[in-house]
Amino acid sequence: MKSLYLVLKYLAILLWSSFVALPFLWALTTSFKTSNGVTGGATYIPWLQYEPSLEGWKVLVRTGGQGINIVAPFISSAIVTLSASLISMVLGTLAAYGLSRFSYRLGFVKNSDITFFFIAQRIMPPIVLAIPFFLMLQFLGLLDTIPGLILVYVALLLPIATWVMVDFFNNVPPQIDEMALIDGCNPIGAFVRVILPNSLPGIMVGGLFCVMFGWNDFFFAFTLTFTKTQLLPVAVVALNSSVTPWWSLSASALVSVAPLVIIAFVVERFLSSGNMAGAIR
Amino acid sequence: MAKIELSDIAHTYEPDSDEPTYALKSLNLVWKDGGTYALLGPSGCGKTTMLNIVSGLIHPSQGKILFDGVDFTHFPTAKRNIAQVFQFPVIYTLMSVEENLAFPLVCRHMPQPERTRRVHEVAQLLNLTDKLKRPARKLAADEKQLISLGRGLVRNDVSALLLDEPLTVIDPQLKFEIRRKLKRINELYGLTMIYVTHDQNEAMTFADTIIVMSDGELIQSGTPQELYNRPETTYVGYFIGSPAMNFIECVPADDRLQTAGGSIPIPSNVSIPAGVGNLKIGIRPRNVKFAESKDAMAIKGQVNMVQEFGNCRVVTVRIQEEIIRMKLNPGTAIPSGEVSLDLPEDKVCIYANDVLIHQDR
Amino acid sequence: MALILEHIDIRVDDIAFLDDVSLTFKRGGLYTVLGRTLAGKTTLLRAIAGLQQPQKGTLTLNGKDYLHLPVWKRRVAMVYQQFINYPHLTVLANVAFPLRRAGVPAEEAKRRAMEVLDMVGLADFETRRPSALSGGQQQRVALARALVKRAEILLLDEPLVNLDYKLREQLREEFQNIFEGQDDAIVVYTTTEPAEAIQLGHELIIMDKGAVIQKGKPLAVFNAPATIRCAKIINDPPINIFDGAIENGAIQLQGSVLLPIPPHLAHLPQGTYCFGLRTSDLSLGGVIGSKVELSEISGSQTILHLSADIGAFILFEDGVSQHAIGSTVQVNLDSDRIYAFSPRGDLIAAPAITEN
Amino acid sequence: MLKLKYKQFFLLPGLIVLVAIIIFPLLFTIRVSFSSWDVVKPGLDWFGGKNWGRLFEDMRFWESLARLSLMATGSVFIQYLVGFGLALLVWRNIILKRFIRVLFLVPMMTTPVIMSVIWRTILHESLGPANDIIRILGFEPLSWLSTGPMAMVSVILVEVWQWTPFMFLLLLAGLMSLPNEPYMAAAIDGAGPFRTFFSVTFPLMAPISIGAILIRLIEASKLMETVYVLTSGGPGTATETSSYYIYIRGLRDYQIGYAASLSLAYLVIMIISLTIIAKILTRKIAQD
Repeated sequence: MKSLYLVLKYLAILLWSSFVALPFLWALTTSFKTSNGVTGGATYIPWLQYEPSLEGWKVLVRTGGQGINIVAPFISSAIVTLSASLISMVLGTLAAYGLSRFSYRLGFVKNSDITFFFIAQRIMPPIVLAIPFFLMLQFLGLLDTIPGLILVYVALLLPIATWVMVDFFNNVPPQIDEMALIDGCNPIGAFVRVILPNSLPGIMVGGLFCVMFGWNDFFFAFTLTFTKTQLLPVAVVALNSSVTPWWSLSASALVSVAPLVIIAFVVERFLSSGNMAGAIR
Repeated sequence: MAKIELSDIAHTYEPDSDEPTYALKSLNLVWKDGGTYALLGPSGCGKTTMLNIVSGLIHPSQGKILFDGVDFTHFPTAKRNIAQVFQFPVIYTLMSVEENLAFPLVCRHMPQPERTRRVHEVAQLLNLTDKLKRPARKLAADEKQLISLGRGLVRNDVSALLLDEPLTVIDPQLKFEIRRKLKRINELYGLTMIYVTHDQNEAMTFADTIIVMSDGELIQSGTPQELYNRPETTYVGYFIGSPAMNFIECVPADDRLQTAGGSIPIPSNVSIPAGVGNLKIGIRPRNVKFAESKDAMAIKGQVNMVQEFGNCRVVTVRIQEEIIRMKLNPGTAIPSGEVSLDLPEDKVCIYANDVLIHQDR
Repeated sequence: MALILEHIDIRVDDIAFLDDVSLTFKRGGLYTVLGRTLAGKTTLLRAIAGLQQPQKGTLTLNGKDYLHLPVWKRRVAMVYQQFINYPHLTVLANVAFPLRRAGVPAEEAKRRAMEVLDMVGLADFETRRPSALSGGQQQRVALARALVKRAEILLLDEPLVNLDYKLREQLREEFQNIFEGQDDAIVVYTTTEPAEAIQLGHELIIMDKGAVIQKGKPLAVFNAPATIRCAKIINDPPINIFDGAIENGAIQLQGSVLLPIPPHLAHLPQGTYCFGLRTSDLSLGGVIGSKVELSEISGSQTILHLSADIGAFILFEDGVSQHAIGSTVQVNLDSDRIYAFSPRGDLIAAPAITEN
Repeated sequence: MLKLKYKQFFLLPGLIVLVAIIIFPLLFTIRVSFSSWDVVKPGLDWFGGKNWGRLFEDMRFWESLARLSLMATGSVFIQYLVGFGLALLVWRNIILKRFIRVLFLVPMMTTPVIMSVIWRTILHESLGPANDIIRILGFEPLSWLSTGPMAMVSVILVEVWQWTPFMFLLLLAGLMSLPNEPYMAAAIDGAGPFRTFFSVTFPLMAPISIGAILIRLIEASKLMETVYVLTSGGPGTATETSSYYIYIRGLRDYQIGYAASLSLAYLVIMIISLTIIAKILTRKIAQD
């Protein structure tokens, strides 16, 4: 019985791994194809089934008419995601520490209600915010600008940062900051000197979540930008609707997905350790 | 019921490192069927490792474990007829008390009527009868601990009950109740019981044989009296009894033992082997008395501290660099100035290089 | 210098953690607070440290109002039950932390920290992280950090409860020597173990359900507990209580057991009483028959749990003897050592303190 | 008293920013939902409850809601089963543990809309590898994106590929935080693998499972990007979700007023249904 269980186990893992790898491998082979590699039906192995060419990749960096110029959107995506994540993590960590350590009372609203208010933003479907943000940015004259998008992304990422950090701080025993108070730090001193240095794991998970949700957002970028600024996801989807050949489509897709996949390999240790469980409870 | 033998058992948690630290150094041990044993020692002395080897949760790096002569070393836990109670009460959260107690029998596909009979019998013993239908997780910590104890008792194939510091989370007043039930169970079922603890009072009150361990080594195994009156090494003398046994350096001087503050006669039935180094006199604080007569040769010292404990009074007497503690009844008068001490011959143990010199029978 | 608490009340959703507590702590005094779990001991320390704000009452140190002073402005040091240290700092940095916050230059802070580390026996651990140390060592680091500040008030909240039995005994001895040296501070030490409270304390305070039910010299409190509740808390195992009465010249217990009236109870009027007798004040070989519920041997003593018409009680016997469960045993109650409590539980008469 | 000053220092900055960015625009939308703002007459006027009236008869909105709940619960349920199964497999004694965990983690990190672009080429009926593999295995090729039910299956397939790793990660982290004693006790009681799972693992994992399911349900209720790229709501309106329908009304037909009322209705429905589900599930843990 034991060996059957093992065979089934590794078969299931193999099956799921191939299912996970399918889109990446397919996009990779397609990105080196030319038209005859595509139109004749699915082909997989370069040199054997089709003549590979770098055309798909070269077009990415060629500016002007025929080129797709993936570089500009890549940079704007990076700027917007990183700055929004930084702002959200700073505000989120402070708010989370406050919610975890102090009891706030505005009328009948208590701590848990405020924490729920932060988390409830995640329940808000993006479409509900699309119209108000559209009108707000129009009013502020920030439509189709990087700062406008950063402002919107802070609204998107701040609840995530706060949620992860509140749960992290709830697992740090309060006696540690009490000890710092007794040793002569005021609450801010206790936070900076004692809590922050021990919060690296939480900050890593929170920061990672912000970058992930920021980099991967399409909807807000799509509805709130037109010509001047364009983020990566919007650029790639624009190629998709126009009659762009599959190879440059696949190449641009792989390029925009690569950064976070690389981060996944680097940071796997943090994600699968206790913090994740902490981040959820 | 089974006789449990540990032959040449040792274990390390770093099998592949070149010089692994051994959580359990090589030892041999026999547990008689139906006996109550306590594994006593500070945390990290290997007592839990030994318990997990008996229960099969750890396979020892070397050595064999035999139940009634049958080698069980590589048997899985389920096949060994043992039951275990853990430090924190473990119950199946979705089940009622009755289902919890019946669970091991369900796993062993025992027919229903037999199962219910055994469950009710054990519930009656642990007076959980009126709580059988209630969800197990709603009970107090001590009742949950009784449930996990009951899961061992319902089975007809259990020969040894392992208890890993079971009373740590129980309120002091309820500990007595559980200890009473454990003793009743031992008498009723004749179960061998192995009880791990770092608290010597619990070990002394529970077990008829105590195994003192330190750094993965078995130091001494004996009845509470033997450990109290005749500790095998100075470590056991220090570890058992509160406050610890007194030890004073001494040198043999013809038929007496000369210490820094005086001397005492060598106990009649003890022969000091010639040329042995590092001799010590060991005596329990309760057995040291103030000497009535002014015996010139008696050990003398200065009283330097008196501690009150309510039900007893501990006097610390300084003899040059060493001290002797005396445990006296409350309110016992303490002479002032220099005091001379009487160390009754039958209460004195002599140690050479920290090991007891046995009396020649 | 004196720390004075007057009518302090702390309630959290109508559970009284501190119920009208008034206490005075004098400089150089070593106060032990004895009480069962949830008696309000920790809340008392947190109120003094400023971590918890009382709803009512005043707290003054040398006349200066302490209540409205924030925690970091009070010259207080505290040691928690769970050996709290700063995980990211080395042992030395941990102990020097409060000095650095008080503006002491790095060099001098390091020197004083090393001095105190040596005092608690951790001199050669200064570069280690607390997590790499054993429980006992971590608690020593926490103690060192509390001592280095030379604070006016030193609070210890059951510091030994999470340690091994033998380690507790050893550290208790060390604590006693260290506290002797703190003659210009107020030391408040909470515990659930009577022996520890009596051994360490110059002054003993007994707390139950948030209220201070007795205070005084440890031995005086031990010998004359104010109520049955105090008597039960101060004795381990708790004192035996027998309901009975004094009638026509004798002490009558249930099951028509008669005892001669001892001299220290002679003046008591007839009436119903609760009689108290410590476990060590009963002995075998008397006139009262009783059934052995359980007998436990602990090295030099035998503990007998007995039941009889007069009620269930525990007997401590010096020396070791075997008794099968269920067998009957004759017991003698030493009437000279009997306490008399009123039916409501207040102490009426206590046996004389014998100086034999 | 004094601590108050520090208390505000921590919470207020974050709270003010969030309220400013979210609440003001939301209030503005409520105002807009009572106006007839559209491409013909942009601007705020007072239109009374007509938008809301129209909404109740707008069958296309209610159908899109039904489709959404079908696809969302379907994909979350599959994600839970597959995620939990994989977590159980990878939890103990497994070779290449680190590599497999990262591989299982990667899909979650990718941009959903970009992976949908890739999936669109995979599910292409004649040129895509999906049908090619099916043909090799000897089955009839499937009309992935051209028939209603199959389009829904395709959307669920992509969602399962994208978000099962999230569920896998939460549940794996949960499994790794479980205490060891219950398993030792079950082993001693003689419980086999299945009985151990149902009597120890599953009950202990209940809180975390429910947390994970709730989070995924919240995310799945926003289903829009995959539909936009993969099927653009097609064929016809077979895979149109509420978000997508509101997107069409609001940002393509530019009926701002009506779209505002649609999005508010959608928000209220989401909050009510998710809180009800949350209450049911958490009461189930508390009770069992």
